[in-house]
Amino acid sequence: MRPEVALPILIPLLAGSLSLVVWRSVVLQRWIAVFGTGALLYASVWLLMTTHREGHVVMEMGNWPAPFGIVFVADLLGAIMVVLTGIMGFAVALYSLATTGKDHEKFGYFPLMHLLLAGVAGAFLTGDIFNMFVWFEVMLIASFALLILGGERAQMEGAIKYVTLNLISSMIFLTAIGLLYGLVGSLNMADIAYKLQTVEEPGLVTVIGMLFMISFGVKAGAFPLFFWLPASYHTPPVAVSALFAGLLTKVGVYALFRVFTLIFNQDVEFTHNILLWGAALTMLTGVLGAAAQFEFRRILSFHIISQIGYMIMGVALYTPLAIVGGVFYIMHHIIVKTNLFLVAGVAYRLLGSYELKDLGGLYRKRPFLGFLFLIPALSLAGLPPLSGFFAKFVIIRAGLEAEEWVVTGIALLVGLLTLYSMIKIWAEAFWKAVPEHNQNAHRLDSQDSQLWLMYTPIIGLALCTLFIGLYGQPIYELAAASAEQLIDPSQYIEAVLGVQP
Amino acid sequence: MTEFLSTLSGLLVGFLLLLGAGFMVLAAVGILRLPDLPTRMHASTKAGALGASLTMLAVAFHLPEGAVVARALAVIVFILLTAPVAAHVIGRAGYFVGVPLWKGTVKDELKKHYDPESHSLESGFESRRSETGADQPGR
Amino acid sequence: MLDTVIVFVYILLALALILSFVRLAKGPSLPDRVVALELVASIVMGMIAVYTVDTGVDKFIDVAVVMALMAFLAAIGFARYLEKGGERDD
Amino acid sequence: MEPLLAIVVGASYAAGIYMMLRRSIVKLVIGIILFSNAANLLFFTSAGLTRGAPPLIPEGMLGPEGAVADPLPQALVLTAIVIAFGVLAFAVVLIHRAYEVVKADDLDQMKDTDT
Amino acid sequence: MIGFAWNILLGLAWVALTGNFSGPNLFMGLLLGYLSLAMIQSQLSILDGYAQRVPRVIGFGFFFIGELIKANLRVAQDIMRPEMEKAISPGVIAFPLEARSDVEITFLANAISLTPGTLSLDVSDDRRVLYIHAMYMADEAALLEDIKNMERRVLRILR
Amino acid sequence: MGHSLILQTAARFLLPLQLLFSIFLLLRGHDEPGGGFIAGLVAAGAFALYLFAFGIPATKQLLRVSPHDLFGWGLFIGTLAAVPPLFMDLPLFTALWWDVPVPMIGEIKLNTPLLFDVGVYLTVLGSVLAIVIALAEAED
Amino acid sequence: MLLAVLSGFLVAIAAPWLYQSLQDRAGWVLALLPAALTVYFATFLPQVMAGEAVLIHYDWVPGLEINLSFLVDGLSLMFALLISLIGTFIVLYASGYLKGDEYLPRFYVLILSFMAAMLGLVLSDNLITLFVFWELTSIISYMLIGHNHEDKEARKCALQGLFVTVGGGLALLAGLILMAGVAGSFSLHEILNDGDVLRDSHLYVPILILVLAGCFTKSAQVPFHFWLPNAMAAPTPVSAYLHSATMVKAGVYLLARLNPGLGGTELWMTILPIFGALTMFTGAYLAVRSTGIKRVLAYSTVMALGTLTMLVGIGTETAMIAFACFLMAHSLYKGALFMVAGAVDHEAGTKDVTKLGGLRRKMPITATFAAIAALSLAGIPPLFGFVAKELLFESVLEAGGLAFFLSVLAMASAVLVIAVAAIVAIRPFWGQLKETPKKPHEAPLPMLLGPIVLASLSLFFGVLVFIPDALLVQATVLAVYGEPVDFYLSLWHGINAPLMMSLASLVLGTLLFLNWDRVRGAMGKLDWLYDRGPEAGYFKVMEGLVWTADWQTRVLQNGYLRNYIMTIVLTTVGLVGYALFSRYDVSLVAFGEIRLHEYAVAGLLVASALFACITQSRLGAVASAGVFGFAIALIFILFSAPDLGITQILVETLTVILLILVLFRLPGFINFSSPGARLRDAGVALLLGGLMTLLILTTVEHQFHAPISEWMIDRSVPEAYGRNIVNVILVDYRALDTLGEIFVLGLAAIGVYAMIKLKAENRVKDEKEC
Ligand code: NA
Ligand code: NA
Repeated sequence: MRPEVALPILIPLLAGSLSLVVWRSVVLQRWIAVFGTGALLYASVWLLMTTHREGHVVMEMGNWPAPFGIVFVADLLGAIMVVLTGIMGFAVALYSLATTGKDHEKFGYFPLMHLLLAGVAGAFLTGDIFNMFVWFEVMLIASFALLILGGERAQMEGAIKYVTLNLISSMIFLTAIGLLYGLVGSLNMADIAYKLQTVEEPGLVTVIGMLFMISFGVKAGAFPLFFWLPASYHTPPVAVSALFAGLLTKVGVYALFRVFTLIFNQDVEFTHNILLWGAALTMLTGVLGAAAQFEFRRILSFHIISQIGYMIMGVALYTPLAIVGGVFYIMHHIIVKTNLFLVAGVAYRLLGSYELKDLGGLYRKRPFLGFLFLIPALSLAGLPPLSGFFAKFVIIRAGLEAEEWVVTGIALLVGLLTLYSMIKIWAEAFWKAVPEHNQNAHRLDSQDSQLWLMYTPIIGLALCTLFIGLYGQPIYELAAASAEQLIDPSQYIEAVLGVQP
Repeated sequence: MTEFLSTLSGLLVGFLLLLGAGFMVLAAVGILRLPDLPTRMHASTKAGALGASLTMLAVAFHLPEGAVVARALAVIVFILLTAPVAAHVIGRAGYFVGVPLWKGTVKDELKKHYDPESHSLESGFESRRSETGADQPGR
Repeated sequence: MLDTVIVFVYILLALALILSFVRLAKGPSLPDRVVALELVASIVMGMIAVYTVDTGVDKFIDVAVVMALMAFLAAIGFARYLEKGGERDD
Repeated sequence: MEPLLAIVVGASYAAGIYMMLRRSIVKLVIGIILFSNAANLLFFTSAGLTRGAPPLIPEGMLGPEGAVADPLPQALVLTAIVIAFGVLAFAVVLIHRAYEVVKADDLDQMKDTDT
Repeated sequence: MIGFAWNILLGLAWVALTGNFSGPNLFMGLLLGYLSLAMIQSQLSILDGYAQRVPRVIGFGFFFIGELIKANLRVAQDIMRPEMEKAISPGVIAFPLEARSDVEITFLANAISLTPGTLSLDVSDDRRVLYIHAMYMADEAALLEDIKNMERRVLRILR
Repeated sequence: MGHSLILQTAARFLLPLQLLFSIFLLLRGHDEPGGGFIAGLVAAGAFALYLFAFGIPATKQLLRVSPHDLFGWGLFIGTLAAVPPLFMDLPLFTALWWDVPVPMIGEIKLNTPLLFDVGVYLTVLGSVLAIVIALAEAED
Repeated sequence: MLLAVLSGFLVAIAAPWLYQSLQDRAGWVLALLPAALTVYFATFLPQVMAGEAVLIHYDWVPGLEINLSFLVDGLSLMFALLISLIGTFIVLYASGYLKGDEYLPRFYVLILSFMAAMLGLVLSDNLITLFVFWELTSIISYMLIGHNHEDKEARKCALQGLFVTVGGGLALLAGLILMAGVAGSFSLHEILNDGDVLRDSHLYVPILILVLAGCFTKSAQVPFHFWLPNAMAAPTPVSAYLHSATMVKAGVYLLARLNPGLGGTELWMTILPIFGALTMFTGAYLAVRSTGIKRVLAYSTVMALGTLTMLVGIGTETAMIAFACFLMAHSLYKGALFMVAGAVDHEAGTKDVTKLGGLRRKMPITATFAAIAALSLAGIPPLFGFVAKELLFESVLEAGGLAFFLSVLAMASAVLVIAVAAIVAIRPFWGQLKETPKKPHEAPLPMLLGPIVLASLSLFFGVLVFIPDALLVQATVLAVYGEPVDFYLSLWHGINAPLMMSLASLVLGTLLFLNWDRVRGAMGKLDWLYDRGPEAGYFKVMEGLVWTADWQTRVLQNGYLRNYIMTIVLTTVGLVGYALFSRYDVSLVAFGEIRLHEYAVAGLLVASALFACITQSRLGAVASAGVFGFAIALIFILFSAPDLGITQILVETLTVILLILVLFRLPGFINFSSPGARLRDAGVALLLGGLMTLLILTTVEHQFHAPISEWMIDRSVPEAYGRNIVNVILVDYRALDTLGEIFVLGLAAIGVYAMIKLKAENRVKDEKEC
């Protein structure tokens, strides 16, 4: 029995509920935030090491054998995702210490953060499709609550769209699970996959697969289902945006990866081709959306969408190399996108605005911040030798090898347009002189004792980006091993059910 | 003997069910046909409660085990506890917010004692009571 | 014999349900609708009773117990709304 | 019975979505209620329906007498109902607050964050 | 005393609901009933004299059920009549209360509501008058007498 | 609401009954229809009734603890109920059953599923109450 | 080797600290690095001269076949030497030129990184590593061009350069990946060993086009030439470096490098010479057309790049020799000239040649070495530029079918270049001393060192032409041509056609220079063409991009929730419906046994749902939703789910209470939509409803496997000690679901509480402030 597969949910759940028990004391909550997310990070690394060493790690909850109880399964993809969750959680927790308003802390910011992490980790680790739905909901409602903390008009407007569209997605998810259970009589994903290997009506399975695709597509922010994301992601406090940006959409992507490698692999010509075109349009519409924006966080929000396209392209191409690329891309993107939001937060703290027209002078006064921005920004654009380059390289190579010329061409073009947006931010916020109308310009010269708390996670994440870029082999090996597990689901099935499919 | 009893119980159960369902229909027809809110409530509260109680009684006779009978009786008690309270609360609210009474209403002794501004409801005996100082409108 | 009665009772209750719903739809005022809703709850309890007799499964009574004790809360809520000055809605 | 319920469920989905497509935020709430109930009912239906055999085991027995309804979808739907209730509670209050902040019931006036 | 009675009643309700008539379960029921009541204790200041009332309670029960069925039948008759509107003569009357305590008034008002033809609307702020909506005002004196009768019975079991 | 004497008195009697009923539902849920969730909803409904009858301050006073504490502890207990088996090298949530002798009553079967259900109960009660009270307060 | 390549980056990191402690002397210390690198690379000369190629390999990401493998042969060594040699002087030069500039430390960081990136680019044997360095040069040059970043123009120019080169770079990446795919290796020397594999591949054309797109943009070939002169926004040391030895030559380097693999085909031998020649001429023409000294030089660089491309394309032995010589010559004189130009600008305060004159009296050393470098540019013997020019003429004359076309353009360009040389080296220094914004005097030593050494080398290599020949040209030609070529460089080839052409160009060029001001005026009449040229195209593309982006965002992300919902619903209906009808034979099923009261309940469900939709009364809708809930509860009860029935009733009751509490402050139902919109929405809603109905109808027909719950039922009492199986599932079999579920409730409560209370607190705060 391996406890580490359960710890990534147990720790944040305990930390979250404990924070609620001590809800009157903000100080205690802050300590719990740091230690809780730190412990989560520790546990997730432990899990990844075990998974790497021993293959799939399975825990049958309640000691009920699979497929009857709920199982938690960590394959490499799951473990990687959990590690990323841990990193994000810890980084954002530190960052929050400096940036979270008193009101927010008093009204449940920290418990919400823990429980968001718990939902995310749960979704990554569960081997049960309905349980995944439950974790999705935990994560979503935590994100709802985080989104509205503060209660400003923009937040409310954004939240209505966020809540409604995600609700529709959840209901479609639930519908799909219901129909699937009606057909297969099981909820355990490995069991479902096992039982679906021979069915008399594979077409029906594909139909249900499409429902999952729509639902996860909404969560992931894929075209044409992404509307909730640009409407809301830029409205909450930046630490929250950062957490959302890094993790939430990736849960949808993860789910697509999971079910479209494990379960719905009977009719790849049909399903994955739809995914592929969805991916292409997602990349394109997202990046064009960003090009139209002049607000730091909005640009970043639209870029989430376009980057999601690359990840989906990974699973859509459905070749070993493409899946390596997809996994690699996820790893890289979570870190980079979160970091960009964190940098945006520093810019906001210094200059009091996210509007590019109000920003400026950062390169002159804060060159180090400029450097810290460039690492994730150029990485996002896929410039070498940063993490994003390798991610993009693998995807592009897989696309070319699969002879998907148009989609690959779009992927390349989108890289250029991404660079365009990042450079726009750079030129406006960093290079341009600080505009005269900005009332906060003096803050550029003054000292801020809390700034180091904001810089610490940014530096940490930037180091991760550099590490992946400069020392990509271990990360590649990890992604490759993970892709190998994904492309051959029999390992997963055997690990969970103990049968040889 | 047992056969006779079971037939008898069957008859009783059937009768109670029919009676209960009949009262339900009665209540439904009542709220549909009666002319204003309070009169409709006469139908729904009583006939509805009675109908539900009778059908529950039928259950108690049909499955004469301690646990079932106890629960069926509990349902009846609970209905009798809650139905009039609900009726009172709705009737009062309906009256006070001015849901119009039927034009055929022959008498309204409440109207003159109710002040919609302060929501105070007088008894008409206040003049005598005020000497004792017990008059506390809108407690 | 009882079976026939039960079918007939079902029909009666179904009829009652529909009639009550007509009142709910017609209103005209909110209290009228609430009265209809209350009655629907009562009829549902009746349905449960008949169904219990029909199937002989006593566990369904538990639903009726909960309904009897809790369903009137909705009416209380509506009444409170009205008395607080909410619209009468007709 | 399943085909009849299939139609009912379809109608509920339709009603829910129709209400969600209104501009009035109050109608949105009603739409959400109908929609989530429809999904729960679909789940319940698609697992297959059984009359009069609840998944309960009589006292003193090791298993139910005869076939009983599938308990698993029931448990799942129960969970889904609760989750839907939680989300609904949140959504309802959100809409209430949005109305207070925007001072309009019209969703068309809530598009500032997008463009 | 009523508190104790209510406690016992709750204990018995527990036993009935659980369907387990064993001693420990009764104890459990009493304990839980006590705990529930402890919660609300401060709100209930009730009289004693519980034991004598039991027969009266049973009597009231029969009286009540009789009234219930009798009057329901009348309403049934009227509702089904095609020219229903001629048969009914509704109105609101003020009924001067003899009942004083919260429990008495409430019990009475609910009993009135449950018997067909009458519906308690509200109690005046000084608790001296109960306003009642009645279905048949043709003979107001007889109506008031019926209600009075009901009040007497109620007070007999409560006092 | 303009306080209704009838509603208030009824609420005083109904509240204990409903609470008792909710505990009944909680304890027997493992065997008959019921369970922590349903029980929690019934209890929350009971307090909601009280709130409608007596208003917010009286309800808060009656509750004594904040609904926040209720659901906070509920979640904490619910989560903790899953943990003990970890220390026995068993998976999370493995049900553990202990027979505990209690004087006068006999043996009581303590078990982690029940503890878990208690957590559910408290959470449901606390959350629903927190929502209802917050909304009612916003109304005024 | 790895250290040598990466040392630039490492030292760059240390540069700011070095600067802090050394201040002005930092330049001298930092220049030691490129100097040392020059020496280091020189140690490879013996091997390379012997015709060897040195291969050094380090693993990087072996899994992706991306490795730090370096190939030192004639071509890469020539580049490496030029880069580090010129780099040495650039660092020194910058220390003088940017003295006192607040960004000098950052500048050192960038310029050293740039040098490292360039070295990596030319030395890489791995295609992807090459590409990594390739992109690094683009981005670092962006940072360098935008040195004066508070100036809007500078930012714009920097972006232009970046966008064009990175855009081409992405095409290049695709080309390289395809190439590697065809060749089965990412290693240059392996690919080039068997070029026929590439040339015979069906992907040859796409590969060629993609690679050329990368090289042409980077090397500013027509029609991408416009970014390069704009890159003059950079400080002069950058221009000198970028435009002499380094970045712009990266494209040419790659063309030459790939020649053995991709070259030799008809396509290659057509595209490259034509584009190269056009670029050559355009560059020369525009150089003469300009007056800013840096601009003139920049366009002459364009001309040189065109020439080099053309030579690679011609592909003959002579052309390759010409390529090697021209490359070397150009690097030397262009580096020198740019530094001179910078010195003039720095000292006199203007770049405009028309406003300069007679500076030789104030800046004699500068003037001397400017003249030497310019002579080499003009191709006058005995400078090394002459050797290159002769070979150039010889190459175009033997260029087969294109010979005439190329010769004409080469001749015309040569004429123009001679004028250019005069413009930059004679015009500012000779004639009358003109008034300039600053009082001119000789540049400081660090700024002089570069021109002196580079110009001297131009002379030295010209006179002693066997030295460069033996040292590098032979080896370079070997690398570019792919096989050994037997030749000797010499100044004197006898009286032949190239010499005649040289003479003619000299005469004509001199004439042109003398009439420069008039010619320029005439050229101005062609400016309308310029306005419609590729640069205008670039701006059109950028505008189009922004417009498309705006338009798309307005259409898609339009802010209307209902449009979003409708899009999602229609996508669902479309995709799922399509899958259903294309993947499965839909057939209707029998209704089975339905009891009368079940019809009634179903009817009630539908009726209450519909009524909730159509009623004008919102509380009526709430009540109707209540009936809907009760009806669902009845369904649950009728189909054996008592727990669900209880839950549904309780939840429904509480939902109604919640709604009532909330609706209190909300307005009544308002009909905003037109009847048409309502009809449309109803249609969409019915589509979704119909889809769901169909889905249930089709799936209830099938049950592939027995449900797992049978196992649960069997163990409920014996192992989980519970008789209510649903509850056993909830608290035991699937307790984790329930745990998640209660967290959802708790979270909802926190959210609701925060929404309501945070507002209240704000209000209190506001009131206090008032
Ligand atoms: Na993201
Ligand atoms: Na099925």
